[in-house]
Amino acid sequence: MDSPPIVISASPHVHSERTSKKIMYDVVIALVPAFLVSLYVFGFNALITTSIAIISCLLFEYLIQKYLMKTEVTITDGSALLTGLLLAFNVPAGLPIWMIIVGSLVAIGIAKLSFGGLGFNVFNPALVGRVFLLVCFPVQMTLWPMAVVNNTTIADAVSGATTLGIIKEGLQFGGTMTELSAKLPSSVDMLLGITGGSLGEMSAIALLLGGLYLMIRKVISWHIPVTVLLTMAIMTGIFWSIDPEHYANPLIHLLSGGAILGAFFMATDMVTSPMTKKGMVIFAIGIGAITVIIRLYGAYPEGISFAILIMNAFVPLINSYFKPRRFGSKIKAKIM
Amino acid sequence: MSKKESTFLNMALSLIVITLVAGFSLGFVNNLTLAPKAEAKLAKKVNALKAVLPEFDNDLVSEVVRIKTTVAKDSVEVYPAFKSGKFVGAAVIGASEKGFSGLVKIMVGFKPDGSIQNIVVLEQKETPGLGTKMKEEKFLGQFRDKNPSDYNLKVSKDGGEVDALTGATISSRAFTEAAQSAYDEYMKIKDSLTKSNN
Amino acid sequence: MANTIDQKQNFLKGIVKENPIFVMLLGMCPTLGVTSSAFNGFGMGVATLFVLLMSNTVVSLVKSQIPSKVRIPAFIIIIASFVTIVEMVLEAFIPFLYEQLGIFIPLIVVNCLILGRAEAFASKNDLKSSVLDALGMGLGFVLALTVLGITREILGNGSIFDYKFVSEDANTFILFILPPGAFIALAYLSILFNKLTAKTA
Amino acid sequence: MNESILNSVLLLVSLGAVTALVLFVVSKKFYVYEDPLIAEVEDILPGANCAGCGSPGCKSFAEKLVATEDISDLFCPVGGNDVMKLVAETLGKEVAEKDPTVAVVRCQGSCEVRPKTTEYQGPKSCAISAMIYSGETDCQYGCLGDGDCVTACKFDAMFMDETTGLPIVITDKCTSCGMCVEACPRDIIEMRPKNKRDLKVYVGCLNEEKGGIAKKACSVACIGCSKCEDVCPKDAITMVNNLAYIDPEYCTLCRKCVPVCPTHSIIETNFPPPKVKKVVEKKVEADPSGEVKSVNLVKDA
Amino acid sequence: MDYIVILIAAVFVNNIVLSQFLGICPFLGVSNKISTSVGMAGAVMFVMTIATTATYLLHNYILLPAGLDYLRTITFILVIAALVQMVEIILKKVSPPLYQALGVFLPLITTNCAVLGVAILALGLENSSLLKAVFFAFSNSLGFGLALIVFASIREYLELANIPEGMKGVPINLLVAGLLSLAFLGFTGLV
Amino acid sequence: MLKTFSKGGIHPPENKLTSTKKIKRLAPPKVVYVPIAQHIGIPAEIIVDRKDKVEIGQVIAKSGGFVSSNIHSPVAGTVTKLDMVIDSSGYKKQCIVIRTDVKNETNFQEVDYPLKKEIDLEPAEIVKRISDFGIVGLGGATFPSHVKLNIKEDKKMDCLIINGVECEPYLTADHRLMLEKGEEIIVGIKILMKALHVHKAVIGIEDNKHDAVELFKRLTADEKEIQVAALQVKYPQGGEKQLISAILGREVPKNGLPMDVGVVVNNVGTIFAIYEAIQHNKPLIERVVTVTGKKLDNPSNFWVKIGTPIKDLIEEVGGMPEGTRKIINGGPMMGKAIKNTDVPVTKGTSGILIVDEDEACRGEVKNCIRCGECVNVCPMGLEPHLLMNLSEKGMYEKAAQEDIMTCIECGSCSYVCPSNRPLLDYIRFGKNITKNLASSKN
Repeated sequence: MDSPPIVISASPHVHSERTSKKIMYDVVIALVPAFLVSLYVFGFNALITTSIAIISCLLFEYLIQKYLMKTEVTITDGSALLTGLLLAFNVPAGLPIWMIIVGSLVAIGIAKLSFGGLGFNVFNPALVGRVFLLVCFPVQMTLWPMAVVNNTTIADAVSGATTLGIIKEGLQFGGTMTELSAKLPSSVDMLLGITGGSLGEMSAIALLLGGLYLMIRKVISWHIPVTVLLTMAIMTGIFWSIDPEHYANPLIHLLSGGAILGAFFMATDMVTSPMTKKGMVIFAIGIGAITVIIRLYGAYPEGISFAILIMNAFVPLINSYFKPRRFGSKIKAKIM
Repeated sequence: MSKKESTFLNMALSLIVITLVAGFSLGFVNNLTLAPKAEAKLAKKVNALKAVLPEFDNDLVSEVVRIKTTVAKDSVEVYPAFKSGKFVGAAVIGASEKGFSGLVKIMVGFKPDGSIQNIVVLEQKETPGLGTKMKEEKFLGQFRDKNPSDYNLKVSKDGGEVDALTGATISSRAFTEAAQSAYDEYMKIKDSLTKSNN
Repeated sequence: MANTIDQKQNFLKGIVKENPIFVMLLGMCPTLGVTSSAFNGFGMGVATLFVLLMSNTVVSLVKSQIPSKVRIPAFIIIIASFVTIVEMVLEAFIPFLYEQLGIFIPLIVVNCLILGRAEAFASKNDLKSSVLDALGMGLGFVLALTVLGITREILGNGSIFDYKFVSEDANTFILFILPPGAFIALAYLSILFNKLTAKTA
Repeated sequence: MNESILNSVLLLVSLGAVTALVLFVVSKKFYVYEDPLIAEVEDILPGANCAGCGSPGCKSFAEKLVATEDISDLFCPVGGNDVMKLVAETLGKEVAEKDPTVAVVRCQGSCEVRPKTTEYQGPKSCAISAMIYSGETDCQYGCLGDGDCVTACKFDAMFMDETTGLPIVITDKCTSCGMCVEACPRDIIEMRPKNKRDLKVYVGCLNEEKGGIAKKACSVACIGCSKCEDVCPKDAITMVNNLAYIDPEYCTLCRKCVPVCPTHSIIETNFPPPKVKKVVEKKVEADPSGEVKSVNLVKDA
Repeated sequence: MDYIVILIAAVFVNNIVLSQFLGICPFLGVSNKISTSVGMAGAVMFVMTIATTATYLLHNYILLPAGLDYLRTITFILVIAALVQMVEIILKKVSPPLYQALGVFLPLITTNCAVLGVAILALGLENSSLLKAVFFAFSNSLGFGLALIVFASIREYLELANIPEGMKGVPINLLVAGLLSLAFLGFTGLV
Repeated sequence: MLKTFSKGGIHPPENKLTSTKKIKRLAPPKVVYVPIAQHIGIPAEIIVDRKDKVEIGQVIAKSGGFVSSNIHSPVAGTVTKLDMVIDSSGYKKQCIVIRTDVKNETNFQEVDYPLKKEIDLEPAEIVKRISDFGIVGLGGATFPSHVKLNIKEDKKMDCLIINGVECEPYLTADHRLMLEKGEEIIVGIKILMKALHVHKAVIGIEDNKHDAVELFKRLTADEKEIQVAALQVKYPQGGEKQLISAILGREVPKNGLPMDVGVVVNNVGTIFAIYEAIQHNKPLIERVVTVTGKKLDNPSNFWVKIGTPIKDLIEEVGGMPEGTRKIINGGPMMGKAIKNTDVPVTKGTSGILIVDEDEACRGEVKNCIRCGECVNVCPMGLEPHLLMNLSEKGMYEKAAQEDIMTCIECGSCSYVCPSNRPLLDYIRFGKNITKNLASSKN
């Protein structure tokens, strides 16, 4: 027979256009505006940090899959690329290169491939990498380069503080918000991203733009990001309305730190978030609440990374309790 | 091999014998170690005192002065030291709750003029490798022979003169706060201390 | 009766083939809890070894006198006595280590390794085998704890047995002397151990 | 005596006494009986939990053994007669000896002799592909080649031969647990007596089609010609639905049937190399695809 | 307020399993199914609270007055062992299904260092009182239960994952515990 | 907003290439292969022998039980043999092979019966005739129709739903039938309403068949008891449970049947077959088949005799195009890929779809990224990713707890999976095992 044989397979025989690769690259595209802003603000450092993170993530995935696990190499599926990119977004621009490499190793080697690779990891790899670095190297990880508009140098980073850092330290040592407000960047600056912080987390507008793109492309649904931000706003709002001198207002909380990056890009990671909409809302409320608690009372000024990791751990539990309603069953009443 | 049957009598008997032997031997060992244990406990405190104070010859531990304050939860302990009846300084315990993981407790030895003789960290739960470096000479050394009246006990970031530990500003702040509180207490009761023994 | 090869086996199995930590997962709590430095791990290991040795000896001696119903309580009392002795001795003579190990000293009592060996081995075997078993298992435990301690200390603090081999200001992986590091280090060490033993076997 | 020592002795003794008393009372009050035999039998069983005996696990098999009066029908294929003897001794019951059996693959449809006519796309599992159609070849009785039996084998006693696309049993490792038989949607695996030196003679085909159609799908198929039936001196061979079957109970391993089969679909294993006999020689020449080779593989492995 | 601090500290900040390393054996052992882990958590909660009550009273009203506090370890473990065995015997009779579910792990509670550990730790509380000690034990058992159930749910999930051969079993469980503990580091400083 | 069902659903490209093609009557083939298992349930029993002469419409295999159906000779001719032939199940099955008598004129009559509106038969007789004349569900499931009409005493029926949804892409058989035989279908509906004693019937038609909706609205303008429901286009609206949910908003209970909510659903093709059986005494010996595919010269709709080999149909539309990789019996979502073109058309064959490399081959299977898309589209509220994993790892009991048996095998999950995972393959497999486990337990 010249022509290839007839194919037999079970139904369905057609398939949608969507592939996991396309989804991954959609997320990458959505991160581009924020990356451009950080290029503008941090200059060359942003480029170096990001490319090192991406390259080392891809490289580790390749090496570990090929030589340690001896399985098929899947670096082209875009997931390692995305992990690298997100890791870079979550560290200060200009972090020592070897630390970025360590972070990538932790993210890919420990958090992802140890569990069997894409889809099986319980915790968000990029965040595990980031938290690992944060715990190990708190100095470098909180050495925020000053936002210098149109920076093109690779000069030593000038250390600045993040909005949340200023508030945390200030309040702990008896300051009030009124005193501190002078030190804080304006909300417009925060919106645009002209402030200190991790490489990709500063520009609220650019991140929102990306988030919007993802929603339009139906890569993510509104449930997680909106609920996270809403929970944060409500909780900080309550504290603020009780004692505005010792609690920052909700707007500052939403625009500062990794709130938006976390809500739109980290918490929505499909692998490590719940399946059902109901589960997503619970998950997101948890993230919002834990973030606020850590920000207000914890030792770390920013808690969204931890909050997401903690809630990641709860995802299997959420998934087994919040099932989709089965067709034809009376409204729920099903546990486990 | 033969096992004893599980009758009530057997069970009770064997348990009683075992507890008997255990009780006896434990009591015995306790008697043996009672003295060394107390010594070891004392030695720890004395060692700390010795480290922070100039030479002294009075029994510091029994002459502790406890002062109720608002700064710390419990009373503050002050150990005045004398050498041949002459006041040579005092060790004051200072604490701060604002460490990275809560309580930081230090013992500060002051000379009669109020300058710091030495500091020893008694308790802390700071991050290993960062905040815990407060125990190291590099950090402690900068306080030696400084008089808080003209040496601003604050980290440089807050306008003081103390070089904070790298990566552990919060721990350093707690430390300086504890030192400051010790100093404040010391200044408050210094006069009564010197007088009391005269 | 057991010949020499068996006796050798009794001794050796605890170190590699039935290593209490890597293979049998006994006594995980102190393993993870006190191994933030090599010295602590070693100290804990030795303390456990002592208790294990003594309790195995005694259990093996008195085993035939104890009715089966009260076997476990009896064993526990025997073990607890030795633990208390260790506790008191440490407090009196090595207060530094006593403080470092803290609550994990009394907890040697509930180390599954000790009760497990007493139950599974010493209560069924003669004195000599029991002593050898205890020594082997104990050494395996010491070995595992020390290795874990060394690993964590090197990674987390840049030192071995408090000898610092990197500069004061060098960045070390502090995480490894924190709780999560204990789990993670042990996870990968046990893989390594399995790989190594699989090869030699 | 020192007071402290006395105190400590007193305290411990009284504590011990109280505990013992309480436990004694409670254990009397809440007594639940469990047959100690169950644990004993479970100790004897191999603990593979393979379910070859028909019970879900060794523990439940032990329970069954203890509960059943006559255990001669119960058999642990993994442990074999030795284990069953031990169990019987422990329980004081009789046990029937069973001939050891081993799994054989009754299909020789390698890629060469049985051409593929379609291509299957989907999960690599015989059970799943069998659900949607009769397989990539035109034979709807033979091996599907996706290795469900290999996956099912808990003892690493099977592997897929990459050149033929057929599974091979490593007889030394086979415990005769029957998992592969269960896993095969085509029922091409059969448990046959191991005999001495693992000598076996069996029909390596299950095709029930008429000769021509069967032969077209696979050149080594049994075409139902009955020649073997005719030569068999013991009437061990029966023809049902155009297919020969050698009943191991009557077969004396005389091998008369082997050379007469025109399509070489009768397999003999582990017999000494042929003593330059014409017919057998011809067989080797005629069939280079290697059903004899597979036997060698068994030996190697 | 003290009680809230105790609760939060025990459940989140100084979680008994994830940062104190107590009760690791049952944590790794009885966590392959959510349902069993719930049972185990319940059993530990029960035993831990009762045991701490008993040991606290024993310590403060017998050992201390008699100057026998060096017998702390041995008396505590005796009391706990007896208590657990009692629970076991009673459970076997009263609720066979629960007994089946917890199976061999009930005796493990005896050698669960969490129970003894908490009993000892409860003595060292600031301004301690019986109520506080018991509440402390209860909070810790809550922390244990939380960690156990979350861990069990993750393990159940991982049962369906393709864990690499070498990582299967203990290593992956330890790794999950490690990452869980890493995530819980975020609570540092809450109290 | 048009009505649709409540949970899940997908929108595959419609590709209705033949919706404007009138149904052509195909000349009877020289030889027909009539399988005896053309319906769900027990196969029919052959009652003819080799060399028997048979008339058109003569019963050649008798119903083998309650859930079974008669089979009639589609042609007049001679039985040449009783043979095993591969049918769309992929396996060789028993077939009656009949050579068409080319001289017998009845084989070539263009039967276009005049419209007959009066219904003479009583309900019981209607059901009996439906059973005798071998009517089965023509939507694809081939469930014997008389079984559906045997309503248990305790169930109260109140509505008949006519399935004119045809949600499968490519297929247009029902669409064309509705356009060309609208009035007959209305009569058919009335027949069934009479048989069921119900006074309400709703015809559900997806809005992409606008002409059919219009036509039926016009035809039912005077009929109080018959309504037309235009529905949003969404797959799998043709599933009974989904259709009931879309039209009436009722959810058939888990593990229940439509009759549990007082509804009987029938396909328009079935209705037409019933019409012909009741009014014109014609057994089910032919059906409408869409022969389609993007590469075909002339995709069309045909009236085809049951038993016609598929190759005859392909000849008729211009022959097998180059590069064909897959031949599907049915639509692309639920149809079955067949091994060769000798497979005969059966009562369940609603279409033949010929696809080439691009459409035929499955993409590379990747790891599940837990995007939850399968959960979102599942019309039954299941978690396909979980069910697949469970049956892959052999955890069937857990799968049964997760309601694997309620899966309707619509394939929506496999369709959307961005990682090309064979979700339905495994779920179907798991269902099979679970079913066997359950039956072995009883």
